[in-house]
Amino acid sequence: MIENAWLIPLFPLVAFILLIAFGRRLKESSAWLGILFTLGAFLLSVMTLFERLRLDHSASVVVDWLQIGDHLITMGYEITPLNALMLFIVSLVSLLVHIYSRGYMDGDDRISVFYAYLALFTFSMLGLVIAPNLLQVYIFWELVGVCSFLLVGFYFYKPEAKRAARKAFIMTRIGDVGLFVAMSLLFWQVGSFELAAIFTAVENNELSAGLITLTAILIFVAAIGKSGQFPLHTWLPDAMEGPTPVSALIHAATMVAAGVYLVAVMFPLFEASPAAMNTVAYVGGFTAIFAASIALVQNDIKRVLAYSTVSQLGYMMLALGAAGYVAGTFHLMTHAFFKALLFLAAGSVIHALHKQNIQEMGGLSARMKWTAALFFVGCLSIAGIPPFSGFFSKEEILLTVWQDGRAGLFIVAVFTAFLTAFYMFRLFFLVFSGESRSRDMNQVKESPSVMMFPMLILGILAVGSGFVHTHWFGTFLGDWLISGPASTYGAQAHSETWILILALVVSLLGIGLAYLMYAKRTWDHRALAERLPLAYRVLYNKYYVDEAYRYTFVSGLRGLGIFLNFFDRYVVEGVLRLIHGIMTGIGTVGAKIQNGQVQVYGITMVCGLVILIIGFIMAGGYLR
Amino acid sequence: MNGELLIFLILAVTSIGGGILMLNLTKVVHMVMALAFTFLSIAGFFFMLEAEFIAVAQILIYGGAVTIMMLFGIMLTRHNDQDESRKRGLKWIAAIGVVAFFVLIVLAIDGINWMPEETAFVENNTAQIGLYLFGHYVIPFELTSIVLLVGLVGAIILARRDRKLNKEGEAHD
Amino acid sequence: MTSVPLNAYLIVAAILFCIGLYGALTKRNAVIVLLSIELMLNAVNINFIAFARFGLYPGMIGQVFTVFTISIAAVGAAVGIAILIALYRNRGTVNIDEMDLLKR
Amino acid sequence: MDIETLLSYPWRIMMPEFTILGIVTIVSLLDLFMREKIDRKILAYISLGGIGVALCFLFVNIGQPVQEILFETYRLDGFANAFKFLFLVGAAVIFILSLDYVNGKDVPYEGEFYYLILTAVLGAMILASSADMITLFVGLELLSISSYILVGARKYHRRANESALKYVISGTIATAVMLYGMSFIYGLTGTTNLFEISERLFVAFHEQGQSFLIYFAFFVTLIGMAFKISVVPFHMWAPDVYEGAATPVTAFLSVVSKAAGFALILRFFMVAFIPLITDIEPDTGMWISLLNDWAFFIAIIAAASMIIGNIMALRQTNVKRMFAYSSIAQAGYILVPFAVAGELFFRIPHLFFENAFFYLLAYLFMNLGAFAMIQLVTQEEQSEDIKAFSGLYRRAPYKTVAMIFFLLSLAGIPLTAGFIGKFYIFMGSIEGGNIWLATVMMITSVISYYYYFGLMRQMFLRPAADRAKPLKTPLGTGIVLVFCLAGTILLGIVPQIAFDFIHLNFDGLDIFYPAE
Repeated sequence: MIENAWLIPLFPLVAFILLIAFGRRLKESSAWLGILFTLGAFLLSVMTLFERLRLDHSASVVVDWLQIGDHLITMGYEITPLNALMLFIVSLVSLLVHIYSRGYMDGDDRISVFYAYLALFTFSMLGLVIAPNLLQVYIFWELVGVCSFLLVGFYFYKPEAKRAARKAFIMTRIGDVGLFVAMSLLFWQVGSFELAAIFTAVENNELSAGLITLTAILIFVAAIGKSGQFPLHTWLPDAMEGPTPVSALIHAATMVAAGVYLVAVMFPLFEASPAAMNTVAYVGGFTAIFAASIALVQNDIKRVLAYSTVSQLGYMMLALGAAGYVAGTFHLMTHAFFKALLFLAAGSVIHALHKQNIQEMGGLSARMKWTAALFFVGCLSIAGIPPFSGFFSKEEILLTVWQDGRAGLFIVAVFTAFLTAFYMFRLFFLVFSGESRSRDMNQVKESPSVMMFPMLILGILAVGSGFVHTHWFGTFLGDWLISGPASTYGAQAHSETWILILALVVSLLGIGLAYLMYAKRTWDHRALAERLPLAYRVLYNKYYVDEAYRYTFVSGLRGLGIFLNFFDRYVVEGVLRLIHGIMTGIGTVGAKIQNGQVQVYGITMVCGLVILIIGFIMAGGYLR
Repeated sequence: MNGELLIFLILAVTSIGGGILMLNLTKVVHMVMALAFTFLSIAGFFFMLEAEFIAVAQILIYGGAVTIMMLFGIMLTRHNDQDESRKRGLKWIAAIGVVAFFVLIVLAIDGINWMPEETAFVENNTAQIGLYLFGHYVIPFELTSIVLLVGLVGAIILARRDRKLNKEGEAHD
Repeated sequence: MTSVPLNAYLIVAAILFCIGLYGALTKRNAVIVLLSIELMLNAVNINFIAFARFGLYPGMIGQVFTVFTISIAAVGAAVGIAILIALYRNRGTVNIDEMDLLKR
Repeated sequence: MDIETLLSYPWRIMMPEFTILGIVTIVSLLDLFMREKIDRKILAYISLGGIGVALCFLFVNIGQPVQEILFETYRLDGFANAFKFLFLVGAAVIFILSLDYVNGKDVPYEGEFYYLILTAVLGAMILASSADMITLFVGLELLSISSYILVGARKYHRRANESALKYVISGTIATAVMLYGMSFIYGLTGTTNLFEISERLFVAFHEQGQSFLIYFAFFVTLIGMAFKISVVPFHMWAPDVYEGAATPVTAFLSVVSKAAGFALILRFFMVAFIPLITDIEPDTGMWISLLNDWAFFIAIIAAASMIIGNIMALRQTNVKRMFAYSSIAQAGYILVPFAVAGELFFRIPHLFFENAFFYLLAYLFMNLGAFAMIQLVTQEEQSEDIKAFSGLYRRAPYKTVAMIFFLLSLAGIPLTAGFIGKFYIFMGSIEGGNIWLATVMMITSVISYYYYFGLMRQMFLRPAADRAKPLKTPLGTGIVLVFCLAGTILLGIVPQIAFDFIHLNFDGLDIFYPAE
């Protein structure tokens, strides 16, 4: 099957064309068309994955595309272990989201357009992951961005959605420029876009250290833009204005992971430059803790998950920056599953309630048993409780960072794990436990089975997918991944029991704190105190513990979160506003000169001429 | 000071004087007349430079045709118009730009240091021009006739007052 | 040997060119603006003729060039006036600073 | 020179021009003698046929050795053929567009409208295939004067009148400035033949020490010519004129006239000035030509055009005006290959021509396609505001998709012609070592996404309100759309075809070789 892997992206492309052409007539059944074609792509990906598991070399096919000067540019595809894994993840999540959307978007009169966009996105994403050269990567990279723009702005009648779509597009474009420049620089130096050729050149020391660092950092800038790393992260939470299945697919599992994927693909280049690795690690680490603290104070269910995504992507970057190729990729996979699950579950909640503020939710577990259970699974997984998948991948990251030897980053990683457990369970308790804080809960129903089914699959994967790489049973995934074409994928981490325990303890601490604060808060202690003075005292003491937590530790945390949120809103956005201001300034001045007076135009022309010549004289000293 | 230099100086004064008058007069018609003066003086330069044909053409076309066309233009639009001055600032910027440009020109031609060669211009250089036009430069020459045709057509269709359309076709927007 | 150097002609031409340019950039009446541009072209002609006589490679070609510039400049002026007349019919003004419907 | 010498020249190489000239004559005579009531559209069809014939003659000319008539006042080379191909294709598209645009009320003189387009194209063609200053000048003026009249052809529109007057005034000032520069070039060389100029400038530079005068003449001439391609700071006429002119004329100005400007600048400066070796680097023995000195200033002009064009486009609400600014920025992109200095030019000179020409070709497809849509929508809505596009997807999904491709291409998104063009130019700039210009190019193209996507958003993300009726497409515009879409996508996906085609048929380096 592997030699036909190029067919995989074609399936969604055909679906896209069909949907664009006949979508209007197909109406609701366009969903099934989309699902069918994605299923085809998924089956092919599975076959490709299994075949690739047995092979010990990469399969690639290239054809000539065009000639620049004396350089030949090719197009083709390549199936390395990483590609095969990504194909599997992308097509699987895409398929599940396709199915889920059938329920979620039911009744929307633009469902065919939605499915067309989804198909286009799937095509671009699949095309991105099988690209063997940078140019192709860039092309699909752009396409993915366009699809994201379209899908975020799907609810075009909402002004926030429009603004968010534009923001997402422009911010990721800033990153894309980095990729474009890096690609051009590499082409200029190496004379080829082929990844293999670039890696060979890196290995043979054909490139100067400065250039390697520069291009690696430029590529990382692209990854920052797509993966929502600091400081280009602000678009991702806003992008939650899109439909929730889209958030699950694009802004949790696939497109945002493309940044991590890009760094992973270009890993040999990064490896060659310590400075670039440092940048990746520190930016990743900072983003992880930064976004996690912001997630503490968010009240919109999707925004919490969005900041969580930013934080987890930072985690992956941190792992990659600490030479943890396997750890980063592994977490990419498990995260794709459990975060997609969380988003879909959140979507299920939103679908039922039509609101997103978690302060107005609560007590949903009674009414939505399955959703609650699956959400719980997702939370356990992301918090890193064994035997859920997140535990293994997170542990792998901690191991890697520890063995890399930067204590500061390790502390950041551990603390982020704690924060993650805390805010996720805050979310869980606020939404599902206790009593409802909103009146009209009676109509709330569990979502239809067409939505539950994908969640169930993802739930199973969130539980089970961790076992492909554990230090107990064997590190299959890791061994297989580093059997890729390049030899410099970094070493695998070795197990350390104390880190394992530390990770677990930290997560449990976070969960416990969240439980104390948010699950028990609804307990009305005053009424109880009047009836049972003894119990009251005990409980009071317990409450005192709560208060102690609250006023020392927690308010510190919250304070950090609020501060960073503030920072995010005003400083990062402020810089963007400054850039905008400069542009508006130029525009205003330009418009002032362009006042309709043709003689002013003439004067500008003459002055321009004079300035040019004077500049020429100044620069060259041509006057004797 | 010989005669040639004297004539040159007179012509220079009249031509530049005409231009400066144009800049300073207030009545539009007077401005045109001042420039006509300049155009005629320029024809004098051409005579001095042994370009008799061009000089005559200059008198006919600029001293005659263009000036009269401009006068017609004024008559057809708004006669007796006064050209009151514009905003000060704009004038100053224009003046600075133009003066700077002038200084640059002077710097550029200041470097010209070759001695004027005594050229043996053939007696009948008008015939020479004709030979060039119908030999060497016949392609641009023919092309110029198309330009003239285009100008003719354009002038007619733009300036003509067409009765048919004028009733309904009063200016849009 | 003539007594009037080449530079003298060039300077006169430069002055006339700049007067024309200044007029074109500051005069309000569109007819005068067009006429000022003609003055610029005339200055160019002086240059050509002077160079034809005293250039590095003197010859008739400068005069031939002038024939072309004169005829084409005349066409430009005619078209300009025609456009101005059409505009005057619709707007009732020839003042160039009142023509700012199109801007920004 | 007697008649036999005249007849001995290979006049048949001028067949494309003769054809256009003949058609102009026929159409003008027919227009004169046809009765008023007869539909003038027939004239457009005749002209269209004439352009087709001219294209055929052009293809006959392709591949012939470099030839010239009368001391290079007319010459046939790959460069000329390439641009003439561009002009004729562009003109054909514009004719089809005008067929759907022109109606008696807006443009009172339909017949004249058609043959003025033809004379303008004739001027452009001459411009592309002459190596003589006088012919270049006359060709340029034929193009310009025809364009002035075309812009003013909607004589009952105040905006059209105003824009025509602005165009004439700034255009003739630019001409005067250009001629002033040319007069100095003539003074230093005593000839109008570009090849001779090139040789004699060398003498003037090194033996006469006239370096500053040469630089001065160079700049003044360049600036006069830069007016045609509307780059900063000689761009300010463009938005006003584009807005005021009839849409097909705007398309003509932004594509054909601009390409002609590039042809002129390329020919003039490549042949006359670039071979002027001003110095030899003492260490490496490398030649330094005038190119090295001018590169920086061209780069500044290019960068300023990109920045100002794109930023000013952001604030436009009139779609034609927005495209005017966009075309200023695009001219900036095309200038980038000329701004890349020095040594690279002597190594791979053909890249300069090919990069610029490919972009012009891509620009022809995408911009004409976009203008076809603009014409369609603005005529239907009677409004040139961007809002006229709102909800277009509901009304005309296929056309919207086409328009999106044009916009994506203009923005330089992959898989479109615009991307490849921009990519080549970008790579050329990096290879030439001009990183900062490449950076400006990248950043400004990011800015440009903003307004192109603003237009796209209008088409997509807004409800069609009460105007949900489908958009009618005249046949001609439909053909243009399909043609331009095919070009945009083909050049984007298999650009090699175009490059091979250019490489095989249009050898841009021909301009340096005098005819045998």
